[in-house]
Parts: sequence; C-alpha cells; structure tokens
Amino acid sequence: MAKTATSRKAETKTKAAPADGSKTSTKNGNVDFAVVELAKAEYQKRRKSQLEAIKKTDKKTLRAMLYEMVLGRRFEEKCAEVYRMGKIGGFCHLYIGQEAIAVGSMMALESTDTVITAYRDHVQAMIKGITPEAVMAELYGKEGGCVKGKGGSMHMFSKEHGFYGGHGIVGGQIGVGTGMAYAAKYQKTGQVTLCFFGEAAVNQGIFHESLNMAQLWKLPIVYICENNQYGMGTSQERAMSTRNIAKKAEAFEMANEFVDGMDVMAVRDASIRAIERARKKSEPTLLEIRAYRFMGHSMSDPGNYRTREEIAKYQERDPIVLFKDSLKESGVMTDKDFEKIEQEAMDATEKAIKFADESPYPNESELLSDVYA
Amino acid sequence: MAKTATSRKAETKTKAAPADGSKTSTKNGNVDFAVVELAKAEYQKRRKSQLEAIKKTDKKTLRAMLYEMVLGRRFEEKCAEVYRMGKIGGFCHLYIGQEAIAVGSMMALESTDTVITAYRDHVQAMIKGITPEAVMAELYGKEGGCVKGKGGSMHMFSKEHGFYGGHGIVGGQIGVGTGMAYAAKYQKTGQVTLCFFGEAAVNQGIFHESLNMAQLWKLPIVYICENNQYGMGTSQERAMSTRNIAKKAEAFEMANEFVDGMDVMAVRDASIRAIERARKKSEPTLLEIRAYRFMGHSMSDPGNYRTREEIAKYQERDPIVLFKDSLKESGVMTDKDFEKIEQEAMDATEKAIKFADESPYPNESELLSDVYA
Amino acid sequence: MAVLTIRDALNQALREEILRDENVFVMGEEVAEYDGAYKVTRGLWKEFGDKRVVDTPITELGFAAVGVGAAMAGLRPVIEFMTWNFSILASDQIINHAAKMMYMSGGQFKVPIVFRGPNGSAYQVSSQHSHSLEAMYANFPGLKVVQPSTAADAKGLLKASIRDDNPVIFMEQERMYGLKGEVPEGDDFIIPLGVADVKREGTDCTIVARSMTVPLALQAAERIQQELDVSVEVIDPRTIKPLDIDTIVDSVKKTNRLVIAEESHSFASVGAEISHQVMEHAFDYLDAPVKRISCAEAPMPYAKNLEALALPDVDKIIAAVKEVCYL
Amino acid sequence: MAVLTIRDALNQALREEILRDENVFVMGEEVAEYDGAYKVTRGLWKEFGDKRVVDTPITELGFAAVGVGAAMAGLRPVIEFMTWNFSILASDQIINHAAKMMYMSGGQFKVPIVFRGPNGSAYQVSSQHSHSLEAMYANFPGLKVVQPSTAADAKGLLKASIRDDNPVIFMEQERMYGLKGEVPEGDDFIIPLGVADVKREGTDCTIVARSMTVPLALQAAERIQQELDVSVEVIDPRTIKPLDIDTIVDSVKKTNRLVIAEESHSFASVGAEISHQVMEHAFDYLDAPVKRISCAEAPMPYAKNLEALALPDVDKIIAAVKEVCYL
Ligand SMILES: Cc1ncc(C[n+]2csc(CCOP(=O)(O)OP(=O)(O)O)c2C)c(N)n1
Ligand SMILES: Cc1ncc(C[n+]2csc(CCOP(=O)(O)OP(=O)(O)O)c2C)c(N)n1
Ligand SMILES: [Mg+2]
Ligand SMILES: [Mg+2]
Repeated sequence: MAKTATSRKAETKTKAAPADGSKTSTKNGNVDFAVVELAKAEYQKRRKSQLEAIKKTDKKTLRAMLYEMVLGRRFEEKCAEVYRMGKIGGFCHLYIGQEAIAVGSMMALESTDTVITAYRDHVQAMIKGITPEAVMAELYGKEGGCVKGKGGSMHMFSKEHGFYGGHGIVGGQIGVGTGMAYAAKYQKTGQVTLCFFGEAAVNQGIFHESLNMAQLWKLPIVYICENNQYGMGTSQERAMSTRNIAKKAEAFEMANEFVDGMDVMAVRDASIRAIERARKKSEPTLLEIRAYRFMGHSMSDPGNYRTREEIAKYQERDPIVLFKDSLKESGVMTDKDFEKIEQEAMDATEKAIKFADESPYPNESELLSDVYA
Repeated sequence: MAKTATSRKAETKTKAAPADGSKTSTKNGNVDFAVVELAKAEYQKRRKSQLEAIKKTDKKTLRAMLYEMVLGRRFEEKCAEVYRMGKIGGFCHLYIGQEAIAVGSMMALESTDTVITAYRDHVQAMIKGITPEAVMAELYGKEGGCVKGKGGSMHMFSKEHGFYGGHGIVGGQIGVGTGMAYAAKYQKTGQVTLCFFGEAAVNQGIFHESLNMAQLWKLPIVYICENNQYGMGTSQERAMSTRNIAKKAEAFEMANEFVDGMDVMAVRDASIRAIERARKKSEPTLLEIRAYRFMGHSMSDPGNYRTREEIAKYQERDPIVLFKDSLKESGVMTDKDFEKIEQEAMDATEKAIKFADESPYPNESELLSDVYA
Repeated sequence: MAVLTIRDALNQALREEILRDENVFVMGEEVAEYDGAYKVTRGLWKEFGDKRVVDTPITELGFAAVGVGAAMAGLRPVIEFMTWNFSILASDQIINHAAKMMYMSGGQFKVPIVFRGPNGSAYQVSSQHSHSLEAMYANFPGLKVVQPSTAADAKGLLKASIRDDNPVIFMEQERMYGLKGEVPEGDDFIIPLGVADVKREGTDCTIVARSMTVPLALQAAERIQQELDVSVEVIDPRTIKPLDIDTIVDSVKKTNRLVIAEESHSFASVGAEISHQVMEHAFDYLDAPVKRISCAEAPMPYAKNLEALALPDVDKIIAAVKEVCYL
Repeated sequence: MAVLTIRDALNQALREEILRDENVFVMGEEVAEYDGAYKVTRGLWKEFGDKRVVDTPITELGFAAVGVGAAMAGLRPVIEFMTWNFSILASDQIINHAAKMMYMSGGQFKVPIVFRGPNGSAYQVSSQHSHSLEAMYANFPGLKVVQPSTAADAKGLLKASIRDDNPVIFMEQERMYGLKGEVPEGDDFIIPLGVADVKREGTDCTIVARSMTVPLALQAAERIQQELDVSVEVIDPRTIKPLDIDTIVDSVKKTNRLVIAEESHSFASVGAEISHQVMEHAFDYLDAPVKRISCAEAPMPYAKNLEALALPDVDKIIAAVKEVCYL
C-alpha cells in the first residue's frame, strides 16, 4: 500500500457556507497560506530529493522533460496572446503552472499507453504526440486541427497517439478512462491508462463510482487528480469537506499517494510506481498531485477570488524554475542548454501559429459528417 | 469522532470478476461465512451489552420497541401471503430480518423529526405513524392507501408524520434526504433527518456527493446504511471493493460507526449518539448497520444466489428472538407479555387487511390529479 | 423456423454475437450470476464466464462510462439497464459522451456500444419504474434508437445493433418478453436498422405503432375490419432513429389517414415527430388530422385501474381510427 | 419603464423574490462569491450572504437532490445549472424525483423548485456545451418549462416560476443575456406561466419562435415585410409547458401558414409537438405544411463557420416563410 501523507493534519480543517448562514465563509484567498507555508517546507525537502532523482535519470530524458515543460509554457502563453486577438473562440483553459504534472507522469509512460483528460488539455495533447501545429490549428477551428476544427480547445483527440481527449463535462472522463483500462485488461494489451481530472471533479459522483469499479475489477489505471486548488472561483476547502484527496482512495482500499506537483521529478517517481503497479499487478492508484494554476480558470476569468500575494507565493516555486535550478546545480545542463530549449520551444510555437493561420476553415460538408459511422 | 471497528481486518479482502476473466469470481454464498463467525462472536458480546442497555431503558419504550418489531414481522409475513394471492401488484420488498434497524433508530427520534428511505418501506412507514391500514390499502392500490393508491409498495408517504417516502431509484433518496436536513438547518427547526439506504446504494455516485455536502455544510442528518449484505442477487463483496462501509465516511471526515443490526439496543445506542450529534452540533453521521435479509429481494426473487445454510445461520440470530430473550432474562417481560404483543400485532395486521379489502379502488379522476399543484 | 419468445430471441442474439466476436461482452446489474433481472441473459454467464458476462455494482453512470471508454478502445459492449428508467442516471454518458465522441474527435473514435433493457410500463411498478424514454434519446444526433415488437425483429435488430459502429439505444418492453413468434434460423439473420416493417396491409387507414402498441394495433385492426369493414395498415418503424419515414409516407399516401399509437408521454414525442414529417411529406394526401394515442400526461399510477386507464389500449386505438375515418 | 438587459432583469427577479419570501434561496456553482459564471446572480451574495446565495461543489446530481428535498420540506430553492448541458447529470433528480414527487405522494409533497441557467449554444463552446434541452424536459409530466426571450418576459416569468408550486425548468440563453428591453417597474410584475405572447402582429404567415429564435424571427419578419410585402405574425409561447396552443392556433387560423423556429435539434422536438397540435386543431386552415427550422442534426461543431451553419438564422427563417407562402 502506498504512503499517504500523515503530516498534513493542519490542512484538514475546512469551513464552508452553512445552510443557516450562521457564519460567513472564509474568503477563498486567505485559506491557503497554511498550505503555502507547508509547501515551502516541502520545497526544501523536494529540492534535495529532486537533485537525487536527477542523478538517477538519463540526460536525454531530463532534457526532453524540460523541453516539454518549456514548450507547454510558451505554447500556452501564445494561446493567451492570440485568444485576446480573437483568433481562438469559446473557452480556453491554460495549463501554466501545472506543467510538472503532465510531464512528470506522461513521460513515464510507454508510447502505446493511453491518456484521457478534461478540457485543460493542450499540453497533455502535445506530450502524447499531437504536434503543436495540429493543436494550435484546432484552437483556431481550422481544418488542420487534430479533430478538423470540430472540437476546439476542450476536445483534442488523437487515436494514433492514444490520446482519448479532451472532455468538457467535469468528471465525465474519469468514467470513460476507467473503461479504457477495462478494455486494456480485457484485450490483455498491457496498456496503462492515465486519467487526469481536477480536484473539483473529485466531488462528482462518477469519481466514486469509477474508483470502486477500478479497485473491484483491478484495472490498470492511474487516476491523477491535478489539484490546482481551485475549481473556477471556488477553492478546494469551500467545495470539499476534507483537504486530503489522496486518502479518499482508502474508501476503496486503493493505493494512493500525495505528490508535490511543483516537483517534476517527484511526480515522475510517484508515477513510475503507480504505472508499474498498473502494468505488473493490474491495480489502480490514485495520485493527488498538488500544484497551482497561475492563470485564470479560463481566458474569460478575471480571477478576483484570490490575491496577488497568493499567486506570487506559488510563482516562487514555479516548477520550471525549480527544475532548471536543480538541473544546473546537478551539472546536467547549463544556461546555454536552457536558452537552446527556450528557442526550440518558441520556434515550435511560432511554427504552430503560422500553420494555424494558414490552415483553411473546415469544409461545410464537415457539419454533417462524423455524426454516424 | 465516533469509533470505527478496527477489528474487522478479516472482512476486507474482496474478490470480483476481473475484466480479463482470468479468475472465476467466488460464488456469492460462500463468502459470508467468515462474517457469520465474526457475527457470532459479536453476538455473545451483544447479548451482554443488550442486557446492560435494557436496564437503562424504561419499560414502556422497550415494550413499544418489541411491539413495532413484531408488528413489522407479522405485517410483512401477511404481505407475502396476500401478494401470492394477487392482492398486491408490482414489486414488493419485505423487511423481515431487518426490523431492529428501523425500530432501534427511528424510535430514538422525536416525532417531529423526518425520515426518508427506499422501496423497502412498509415498516419504516408504520413506525413513523402511518397506520397499518393505510399501508396495506396502499399495497392493494386502494383509495384508503396513504397515497390514495397512487404509489404502491415502494412509495409510502405521509407529510403529517414527516415520512418523506418511499423511493424507487436506488440511491436517489440519499440526496433528497440531504436536502431535507438542509431545510431543517435553514429554517432552524431543530429537526433531524434519518436517511436509510441499502449497502448496494452506497456504490451510487449520489452517496458520495451527498456525504460531501452534508459534512461541508454540517447538516443535521444521520445516514443509515442498512447493510443486509445483498443488493438483489449480488453480495456486497461482488459489488464493492471494500467490506468497510462505515469507514467510507472518513473520506469526508465524517463521524461514523459500525453497528450490529441484529441487536436493536445497539442500534438504539448508536442512533442516540448520532441523532444527538445532528441535533446539538448539526453534524452528520454515517451508520453502517449490518443485518441480513431473510426473504428474497422482492416477492419475485427466487433467491438462488445464497444457500439455505447461510440464511439459517443468520436466522439463529433473529433480532426479535434475541430481543425477547434479553427482555426475558432481564425480567422486563414475560412470555405472557410476548403473547399479548403477538396478538396485538396479529390483530392490527388483520384489521389492515380488512380495511384494504374493503377500501374502494381510486376514482378514475385520480389519474390526472396531483400532476401539477 | 423456430418459435421463440422475445426474451429467448434476445438471448439468442446475444449468445450468437458473443460467439461471433470476441470483443462483444454483456455488462449490467444482475446480468451474470442472476441470469438477468428479466432473464434475457439467462445461461450466458454459465456458458461464457466472467469475461463476457459481467455483473456490475449499482452504478449506472459509472458502468455506462466504462462501456463508452471500452468501446472507444475497440470493444463492443452491450450494456444492460435493468430498466431504462435507471438509464436517466447514466444519460450524461449516453448523450454527452457516447453520442458526441465520434464527432468531437473528428471521426477518430467510434463508440460501438449497445445500451439495452426494458422500456415503458410493466405491471403496476408505479411512477419511477414505468417510463417510455425513446423521445428523450431520439432527440440527440449520434444515437440510433431501436424498439422491436416481435421475436424475429428483436433478434435481427439486436444483432444489427451490436454490429453497428454507433451507440444504439435498444428498447425492449417487459410486458412483451413472453410474446412468441417465429424467428428465422441462422447466425446471419439480421434486420438492418432504419427499415420499417408493414405488419399488416390495409387500404383505408394507417396505424404507426411501435413496441407494446404493435400487438394492440394489430388487434384493433382485426376488430375494425370485422366490425366496421375498414381496412387498416399497421406499420412498425422498428427503428425510431434513423426513421424510415418513406414507408410511412407511402402508406399514408395510400390510406390518407394516420393514427399513431405509442406508450410514451405525448409532449414532444416520437409520435409528434412522425406526425410532423408525414405532414411535411404527404400534406396533400391527408384527409384528416393525424391522431395520436399516448400514455396519459401523468406519472404512472400504481393502482391497477388507474394504470390501465393511463396506457394505450385496443379500444383507444379503435376510437382513434374511427375518428380519423370520420366514423 | 426601466431598460434592462435580460441578465439584469433576471437578477432583479431573483433579488425581489429573495426579499419577498425568506424561503427563497439561490444555489449552484459559482453563484455566490463569483457572482455567477454569467453574472446573473451578481451582487446577491454580497447583499444577502451565505444563507440565501449558496455556492456548491461541482456535484449537479447532488445539489439538484438537495433542492428537491429542501423544496419538499417547505423551501423554495432556485437551483442554477451553470449551463443546462450539465443538468443531464442531474436529470434523474429532475425527472424521477422532482416531477413525480407530488403524484407519488398522492398530492402531499409539493416540490416548488426552479432549475435555471443558460440553454443552447453560446459562442463556439463546442459539442458538450451547446445543447438545447427543452424537448427532453418537456416530455415529462409534472414539469413546467419556460423559455423567455425578452428582458420583461425574463423577469416576469422568473418571478412567476419562483412563486409556482411545481418544479419549473427555466431556460435562458447565453447569447441573449446582454439583450436590452423595457421592463415594467414594481415588485409585483409577474407574467403568468402558460400564456403566449404575440411579439409582432401579421396576417399572412405565423412564425412560432422561442428563446434565441425570437429576435431572429422578428428580424426576418421585418425583412419579409419590406422585401416581399408579406405580413408575418411572430408568436413566442414563452412557456413551453403548459403550452398556450390556443394563441398559436388562432394565429394560424388567420394566417393559414406556420413556420416554427427553434434552436434545439429537430427530432421529437417542441417544434414537432407544436406542429402536431396545430394540425390537430387547425387542420382545415393550413394552406401549406408546417415548416420547421431547427439546429443541424449533429453535435455542435467548434469551428466558427460550421457553428454558424448549424444554427437557425434570419436567412433560414426567411426561406422557410417563402416556402410556406409558395413564394
Ligand atoms: C458537469 C459540469 N459542471 C460544471 C462545468 C463548468 N466548469 C468547467 S471547469 C469547472 C471547474 C473544474 O475545476 P477542477 O475540476 O478543479 O479542474 P481545473 O479547471 O481546476 O483544472 C467548472 C465548474 C462543467 N464543464 N461540467
Ligand atoms: C438506479 C436503480 N438501479 C437499479 C434498480 C433496481 N434495483 C432495485 S433494488 C436493487 C438492489 C438494491 O440493493 P440495496 O441498496 O442493498 O438495498 P436492499 O434491497 O438490499 O434493501 C436494485 C438493483 C433501481 N431500482 N434503481
Ligand atoms: Mg482545480
Ligand atoms: Mg442490500
């Protein structure tokens, strides 16, 4: 059985709006500072452990990890820019601040493994192999998009790459992901499914229904709760009666682990354990990976529900900065290498923009195609 | 925080049909014997504690409790009889074997408190104050039924008595009950809600959604999981990845307790604690009360999924027999008293039958009334 | 040809498809060890074991989702709802996921899944267990909707549904499980989706009926023939979506009169759709307004007399035919 | 009269009803501290606090159920779905619980609850966020269904819905929140449920439109008047259930032609129902088959050009009017 953080007692006190209005609920912003302090303490620990982990990992992998994190960051920054220009429509949820989660977990997969996530899906899509061009063109609603412009920001898919979307109903993909793992076991493919969802999605009934089935039937799946501490404007403590999400797995006797999502190596470590548990023993794991969303919930969120200070505190622990520092300290990479990676990421992003700009709008016949097979 | 049984390690191993069919699942019947042995050990303990509890309870209450248990038993036996004669239609779920749960918990309520349950609702309806006549006439689909023949076996209601039904969608009433408690807190009525559901209903998402809200908002509700160990033909272990339902409350940091549902005094004890927690502190509790369903799931269930031996073992611990034995040993009641109670229960049941037989069918105008207010 | 009940015809279809394609499996509450709440899956678990016939927890949304994910990954799940009433809990997975997945993924992820179970009323099972839900599901593009009324149709359509690459809503009727009919032999007996069947030929009035109302319409037609010498054609669309409107329109062009009999509630029903489409395509042929017989606009009552009153029956259908024939 | 946006008119209605009746409270995701995802509840939490304006976890089935239970116990909850798409997760509580509770309890337990939020498409929010769900809910007896199209209607109907003792499905439209219109003053401005409104008088053709298609129909009517000299009457039923069919039928008896414009999918739609009922009641008055304009029979695509193609628009409505007028 995997560890559950027991030292997190301080975080388990919750407050919320009572039905009789007897007390006013705590404003979102204040609550999290205890967590921030704790996170800082963890940070010091993490710094050390990150250095250890880096030593044990080959340079090529480390470089690739950093590249995907940087690409994710630059790509999303670009999205924000062109969204404001009106080139992207609808909802657009950015991944900035959470890069270590997708990179740490997905880069521990085999290429044949499968992934499913929610609407905050651009970066996962790219790590799984969809080109930045195809993702950006999808954001533009163009023919060259990975789903021909039919899905948009929230609905990236690639069958070829085992990327099962891109889903807009909060929690829905937890059940669908469970079915993907079911199929892998049924067909004995050896595939493992990574199933991502936010901490607010945990409150949906389907989380509970899915985890029960996965443990009952011993499915090869890793449930990754990306705890960025907010669901839109609502902090976790205002929506959930406990801070401890990892522990919810124990209601199903499921293995679980709490992970610092600012530390890409810690994410990788925990993911390797969980993926192995899925692959070797066909057993599910719940990972709660805590990070922080640096931007608004979506491009249309003014973000008044949290303070600048709170955001600033988390930015001090930016997962990319942390990882770079560690890589440098370990002597694995230099500033020069970083510059090169930055340049590559910028180039890939620019190339994606150019492709998306030039891609035509979908043919009108697409409206009624793909409705029925 | 209430206790959780920690001595139940032996029960937590589960097996179920794996997706790849690699192992054949354990047949329902075998599994439960470990539990039976354990229950027997508990039984000895319970006998002693029941005697203690009886001492502390006034005679009038004890007599009333026994009467409701016996009435419940006789009434349901009669239902089975007249169902076979075709006087009752549709589904008909009997409560035989589970009487201690409803009696032990509901008779610890104030009369103004509210109750909601599933389709196995005849006995709860009577304890809450609906007359046996009105319940039986409802079963007959007659005008004199507590809902004028419109609901039938699964849908008993009485606003006057705070009995909120009688619900047919497995798990649905867990959410509705949460809303009843929400209203009590909102209106500061001081009412407590008892919300009953089966162990199989725990697997529904709404269980998880409801408990989170109840704990988050601190609602005055007692969730009573009537664990009769089967949901239709499926044993708990074939449907749930853990045996320990009470512990699921800990995923919400909710108070919880495991109770032997064959011991009406144990149920009463735990219920008093939980009801007080709800009333005084406006905090929810999850009680897992384990009993056994002596009859089929409904009148149309042949019940091939469990062995006669299994049923017999539980019948040895019949909650009515146990309670009578204890009452006698305590010197509170004599065989004569029991005979009198039996007679009263039989009379009440016969009176109900007579009333139901004589009640007319509902007027045809009822078809379209009560659709809109 | 063998004479089978609808129950056994469905059972055969499942068995044959499980044998034919190793990716087909049946999943639902009590479908395996219990042989199915209504015994449609009788014997399948014994024969095929845990892999192909799977009991689930009571967790409709969850196991529907498992089906959707498994279908995306290449399996062909047949998901049983013990009754369609309970599917409402799972409707987000059906409507927002299964129905849209292929479209949202630009054609990449098909969802070859069948959701099946009894739809509509049974015998006094009251408000929460008696819904006819075809209108709800038929409203959503991406779903096919099937409602068989005979043993042969049940078998042929279920096999076609399992082989279809789209999510199919397959609606049976509990009252009809015991109805017997001839069923052609052979593993390859298939009835394609989207083809209506003329269950009885006639010249003076068309009745479009489906599921439970088909036998009622046929009885009504016989009585009308004998009592009034009016010749009634009975059409069973069998597949609600896609709807074979041509067969219906052709019939109305011949008879000039249309009665629609359905078990569901009337408001925005499949009957309303058929009525509208007939008006669109045979406006000049209609000699009377289309008449619909549906369930009463009330939740289903428990009392026997009220339940009977709520449902369509032979007399109501006869009265409707008389009305459109101005008799 | 004050000129308000639909958003502000809804906000006023909520505010006034919260002030009027202490049992009224608003509950939903982000309705309180965030002021509502679409700002319909702006300022209410600040003014009334945690008791009357309540943020929920993302748990649609659960908080809908809380609303149902609270309504049974005497409160008057207004439950916001961030969009109606998410209500599908809660539909079991709406259909199997709220709609049937009074009937099942023999009239004892009323469920005075309003479920509200934006319905239909917004701007490129793609397949899982663009559904028009009125047909689904209108099929079930026990529910009322409301779809306002102006600021005054929005306010008057929402107040009526909150005071109604039945579960009401109140469907707004995100694209319309910013539309402005005159709204009568006074706390007692109420528009009764079940009364259609003639939004424009005309003599040659009737358009029945609702929600988003009302302004489109009015624009179409103007252009048709100018370009073709055809006088179009535009009727907004406002309440889908109960449906004021009389007003529609009276209009058709005058114009002899009917176009129905709706944002929902067409199959078994509210439009189909209106079409059928008009045929029933005005068969001899119709000079052409009823023509329906609905959303394309596909999930909503994201691409701007495809989305525009999928939705009803002024040109499509004009073409339909021409068709029924044989122009
Ligand atoms: C069923 C459903 N309810 C509500 C929404 C609206 N919504 C979209 S994202 C979101 C917040 C989800 O938060 P979380 O799960 O923590 O993920 P995050 O956005 O933080 O990555 C909400 C309420 C939705 N899309 N689906
Ligand atoms: C949503 C839903 N799914 C399935 C059913 C059919 N069904 C009725 S009772 C039942 C078993 C419930 O078992 P449990 O919750 O343990 O309660 P018990 O019957 O043992 O009291 C099932 C599957 C239903 N009524 N509702
Ligand atoms: Mg979040
Ligand atoms: Mg049970």
